[in-house]
Amino acid sequence: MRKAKDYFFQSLLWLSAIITIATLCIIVGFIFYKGIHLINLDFIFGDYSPSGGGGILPMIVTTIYTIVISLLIATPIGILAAVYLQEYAKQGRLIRIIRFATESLTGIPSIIYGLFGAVFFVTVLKMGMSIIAASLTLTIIVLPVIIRTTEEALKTVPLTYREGSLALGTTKLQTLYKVILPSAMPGILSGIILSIGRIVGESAAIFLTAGTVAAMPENIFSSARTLTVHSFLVTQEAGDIELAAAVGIVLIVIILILNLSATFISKKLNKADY
Amino acid sequence: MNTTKMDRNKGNEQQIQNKISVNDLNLFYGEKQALFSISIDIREKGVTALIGPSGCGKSTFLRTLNRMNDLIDGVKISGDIVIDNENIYRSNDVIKLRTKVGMVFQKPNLFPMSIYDNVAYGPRMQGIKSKKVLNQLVEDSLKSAAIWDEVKDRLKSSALGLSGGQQQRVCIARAIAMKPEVILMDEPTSALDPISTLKVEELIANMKKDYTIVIVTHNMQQAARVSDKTAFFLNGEIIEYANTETIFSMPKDQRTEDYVTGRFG
Amino acid sequence: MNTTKMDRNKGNEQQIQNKISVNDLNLFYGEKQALFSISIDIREKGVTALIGPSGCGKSTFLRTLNRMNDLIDGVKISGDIVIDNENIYRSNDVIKLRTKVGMVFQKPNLFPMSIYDNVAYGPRMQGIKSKKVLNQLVEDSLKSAAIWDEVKDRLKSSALGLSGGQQQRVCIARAIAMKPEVILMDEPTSALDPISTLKVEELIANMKKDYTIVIVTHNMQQAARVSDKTAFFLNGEIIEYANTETIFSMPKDQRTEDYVTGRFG
Amino acid sequence: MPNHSNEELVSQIESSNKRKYFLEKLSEKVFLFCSLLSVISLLLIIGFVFYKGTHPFFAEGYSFIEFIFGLDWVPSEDKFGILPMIVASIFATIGALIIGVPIGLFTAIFLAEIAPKSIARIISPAVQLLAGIPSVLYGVFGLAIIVPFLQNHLGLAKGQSLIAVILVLAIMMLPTIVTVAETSIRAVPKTYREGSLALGASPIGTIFKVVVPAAKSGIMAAIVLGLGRAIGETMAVILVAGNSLVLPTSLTDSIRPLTTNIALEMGYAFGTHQEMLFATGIVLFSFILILNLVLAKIGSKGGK
Amino acid sequence: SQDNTEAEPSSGNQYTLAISGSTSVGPLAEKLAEKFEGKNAEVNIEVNQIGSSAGITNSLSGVSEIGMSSRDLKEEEKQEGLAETIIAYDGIVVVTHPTNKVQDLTLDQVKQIFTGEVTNWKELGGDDMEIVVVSREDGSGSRDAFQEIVGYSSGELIRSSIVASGNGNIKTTVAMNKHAVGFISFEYIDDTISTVKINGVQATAENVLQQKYLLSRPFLFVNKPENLTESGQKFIDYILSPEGQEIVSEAGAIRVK
Ligand SMILES: Nc1ncnc2c1ncn2[C@@H]1O[C@H](COP(=O)(O)OP(=O)(O)OP(=O)(O)O)[C@@H](O)[C@H]1O
Ligand SMILES: Nc1ncnc2c1ncn2[C@@H]1O[C@H](COP(=O)(O)OP(=O)(O)OP(=O)(O)O)[C@@H](O)[C@H]1O
Ligand SMILES: [Mg+2]
Ligand SMILES: [Mg+2]
Repeated sequence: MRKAKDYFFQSLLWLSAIITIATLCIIVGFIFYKGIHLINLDFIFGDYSPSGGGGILPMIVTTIYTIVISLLIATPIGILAAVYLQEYAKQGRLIRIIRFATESLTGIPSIIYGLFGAVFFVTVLKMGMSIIAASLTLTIIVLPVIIRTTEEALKTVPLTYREGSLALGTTKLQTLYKVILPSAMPGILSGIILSIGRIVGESAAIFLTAGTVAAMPENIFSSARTLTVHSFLVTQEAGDIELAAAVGIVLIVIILILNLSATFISKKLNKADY
Repeated sequence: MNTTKMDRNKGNEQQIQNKISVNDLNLFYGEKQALFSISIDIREKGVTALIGPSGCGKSTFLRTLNRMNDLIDGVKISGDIVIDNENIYRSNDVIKLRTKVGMVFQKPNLFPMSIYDNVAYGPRMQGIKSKKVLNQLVEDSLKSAAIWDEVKDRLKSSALGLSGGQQQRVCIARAIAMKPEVILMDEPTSALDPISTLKVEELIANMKKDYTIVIVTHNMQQAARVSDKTAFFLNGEIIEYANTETIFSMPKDQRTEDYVTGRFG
Repeated sequence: MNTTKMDRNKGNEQQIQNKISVNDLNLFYGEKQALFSISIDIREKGVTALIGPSGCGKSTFLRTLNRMNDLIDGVKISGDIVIDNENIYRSNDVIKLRTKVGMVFQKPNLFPMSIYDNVAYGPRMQGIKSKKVLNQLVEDSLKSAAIWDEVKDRLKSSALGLSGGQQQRVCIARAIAMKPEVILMDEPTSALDPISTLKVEELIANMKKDYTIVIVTHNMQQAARVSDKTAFFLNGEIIEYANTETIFSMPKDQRTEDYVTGRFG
Repeated sequence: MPNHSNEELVSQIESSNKRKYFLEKLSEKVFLFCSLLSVISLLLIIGFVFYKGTHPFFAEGYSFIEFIFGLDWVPSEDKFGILPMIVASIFATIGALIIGVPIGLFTAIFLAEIAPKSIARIISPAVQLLAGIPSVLYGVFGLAIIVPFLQNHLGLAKGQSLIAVILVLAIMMLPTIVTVAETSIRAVPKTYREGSLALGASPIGTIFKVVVPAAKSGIMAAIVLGLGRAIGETMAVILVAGNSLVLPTSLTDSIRPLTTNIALEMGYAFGTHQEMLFATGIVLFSFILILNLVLAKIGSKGGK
Repeated sequence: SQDNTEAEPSSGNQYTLAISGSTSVGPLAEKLAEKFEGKNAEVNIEVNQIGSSAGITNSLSGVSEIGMSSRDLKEEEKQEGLAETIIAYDGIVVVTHPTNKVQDLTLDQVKQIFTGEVTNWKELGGDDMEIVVVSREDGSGSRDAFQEIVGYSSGELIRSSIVASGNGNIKTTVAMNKHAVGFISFEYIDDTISTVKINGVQATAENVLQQKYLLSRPFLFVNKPENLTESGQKFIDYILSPEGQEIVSEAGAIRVK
């Protein structure tokens, strides 16, 4: 009887895992099946042409721009904010407010971020539709992710490291950048990986702030089109699912490369541990 | 110094200079009082052992001496702790205090860096950059900690690859590299195997001619072996403080006797 | 039983029945051997203490007795452990084994549930549903663990709100509720304060008429106080196994003597 | 060791301490400012949405009650009622939770507790990778696979429906739920497992009776984050929802959730219509807050 | 506008002409821009497809010099001083699944379909199956134009209609559903869907120009006159030139003249 129940739940676990894995395989399979025949060097490295036949290099470049700029801004701010919450702040009203704010920010739909960015960064701050306006909007979107994951990572740094360092007559600041942050790095990196996913996958917030200009961006004040926006547009206007899927393949590869390198870096940093 | 605590400090008659004077120290974790009117003089150069059952406040007291309790939210302290004629809770220079009063913890807590970087960590943070000075300092400290020979060929490899006992001695070297005057040790051997324990005990015996050492230990034999004076803590109070032989052979207080003969804990 | 280990089991002459017979047990963590040819007979009803310095394999050995080592990857075992004439590593019914051989850990590890649910956990997992039976079982177990009076009014509140000593006694109650025949205890009082320790020791003294108890302890006094027989472990071997008085008053082996007199650890 | 030969060192130390304390104070201020930035952003966003979204009710005489309970949404005829969308959002969210949460949690349990290490090491990162796939592609997948599948196998005239939305959202929630829940299940102290197994409980019994309850708060976080993804999702939903303006009464009705309403029309909206879309945003925002509060309640109750 | 003109390059510095708005006009504008840039290296045109209203807003606020709209300007917008230029017409075609037998509808039948008076293809001479109506989103230029010509209002649109954003989504939806009927721009016609004659007239550019085919709408460029730079004017002129109009019809839209 007990065994039967165990058996039942065990099967349930296997079944769920199989469903999850199968679904995910089907989706990736679908994307590759639909798009792989469009992938070639011209497609990836060619310049875009509205009259057809061109590549998606401008979108790849724009996507990389947005990732780099958003992370350059969000990572330091997010990490420092987490440091404050975790290492400095005493529990109290202020902390509760900050926590509440970060948590609420996670739940806001990206279209609302987009609308906000379109008014605040694009119009009020006069950035115009530009990579920088989109990146700032994305910064707000990924900030909570980085703050939360960094906080979790800081929590796992043993108290003994802090004590050991402070007992040697160092300041908190020194302890922080010499001991605490390096040991929290793997966790922080995983937060960055999640953020990359979020940035790369975002469309609504980007096309309202960076626009959809399908040309190689000259600088960060240019209006431009990311890969995801591109796949969104070709789906919406041209109904070209194959092209959207091909763009999706490129995105998957980019994410894969970024994730692998982040994991690699975190392994490298972790080596110090052993 | 203070006259109020003379009754307890019978062991003090030898007129050795006092390094640390604690007077009427009370400590609260939030609402809960953990130390009750602690008064004790700790002599310069030599080993003072703190013994007592678990939770009696030994660690708490030890950590007041280099203000490590500052890290804990809601700790309130009253009373005076004077080290070298300076009231450490009046001054705001914790960094200076902690530079002077080093600490070794129960579990070896080396940083995930190389052995060299661990030992050089403190001095570097004080702004010492010269390679030569650092090299010398690291070597001297590791030698003093009786670990130089075992690690001299692997200074650049990770400190976490060492055995527990070796790590603990590197911790001591790390503390020594700061050229402290006082070294606090909180159960420094409780995580170590017997052989490492012996090595660390020998080291303490050697160090006591240069440093003022205060050591917390659960191990009565260890207290007997390494210390000159012993304080017995119970429920946040010092029950008895005297020469180590006295405490172990003819304690004044029944509770001390119960404890050292193993009726407790 | 086995003749090969008679040399060590001198204390066994009294012809008390053996509950557990271990013969030539070797255990490896991956490549590293942690237990070397352990042979020992453990008598029914009574307390057997395992002592020895840290890392000598006491916990590892204890955990072979209810196959808790199965949880660790890469553990390899050779040799026989026979409990009640059944070779426990031949049978595949670990659940039955663990029902019969209960365990209490170093740190109280109550689940984050109410006190009642903690104690009723095991029986419920065995399929006992009747409220009445469970109520009775919980009450009996808590009474046997000498904690009933302290918790009877708060059975439904979280077990994690109890003090360490209370938690440990609830852990014992939880083990008792399974009506085991053997209870393994791995340093059950090392996380407790002296008063709680005393209570748990009293409890063990009371329980030994009904249960076969095997206890690991770092505390020599405790071993002396509670156990009938004592095994001294060193580096994964049993150096000496005899009546407790013998071990503490006239050990045969020099290393045992060094250890029990506190020259080690 | 000599303490005396170091006067030079000591004075060096003392002079640098002042600078250190100053830096210490300064850095704390900087860190505080960084953490306040998220509060500032939230205030700006809320302020912005509310400023735009409340205007029609305060300045143009629209009734908030009619807005919430109205059945008609015809912007060109000045009719702004979002009840069908509220109901659609609630149904879609609950449905996605009912399907996505158990599958996600069971998968997380499987990966953390049952799967051989070698398998988990491959699958976990793969699942994480999927969190990064743009939602448009999930939508395209839904439109090209799920919608026709429903049409063909349920004999529907149109596959764009509540059930299609639920399926797509459930799939999109999976990576988040699996990743976060797996981490928290792995973090449950080993002592709980040992305690349970030592009582003769089976591994499966141990998982469901001890490990999962102990991981409750992390699991709740997983659900909340997954939920955020489900509610906040627009691009995928637009493609499979059908976006019809009917009060949904069955799983096969096509629906228009609040988010899609905003995303669908914002590009063309101006004036009052646009403000009403912001008002929709306010409703959505309150919806999320309420859900988070409810989940937090459930979580803290269960955690006891 | 003077300042803007001064900012224009004589020294090889490129001037960026910002255009934003309708996603329907966008692809056409991109193609025109590509050709125009080929001829005028000193101008760099940015085309952002973000929706008609957003484009109009941008041209009002000055974020973009020119806005693109696939719908007529509202009164309020005209009052703010926006000037409009029709750069092309866009034919709208009713599309069905390729297997659908119904090939010809009257304007009235179209109205009956979209208002839900007729709900089965059988009533229109097709197979016995439910009609699934697919419409664009409220506010969309195509939808506005379509409704105005067919003669029903948004309020009359059958409630259960699928609303799809963009021509592409309508096309994909109709192509995958044999019950479906929708409307898209001429440029997006391909063999995944079948087109329906209206009152017996085929949906072709000629028929629109000759005003035989009724479903069409203008593509607009709008701007604040004071914001229009020399480059902007040049681009508009280029589009209206025979060469520009050639590109317009190549792209599948309908020339203005
Ligand atoms: N951070 C804290 N917050 C609240 N109470 C604390 C804290 N740290 C210690 N205590 C309490 O203060 C008392 C003294 O603790 P302390 O750690 O000093 O004991 P100890 O003598 O070092 O014990 P052990 O031998 O177990 O290390 C104990 O009752 C303990 O529970
Ligand atoms: N999971 C494991 N993997 C590898 N080695 C292990 C593992 N657990 C224990 N060991 C090693 O096995 C040896 C015996 O360990 P064990 O925990 O049995 O010692 P112990 O006598 O219980 O020590 P203590 O008194 O510190 O609890 C030690 O050298 C230890 O490092
Ligand atoms: Mg302590
Ligand atoms: Mg052990």
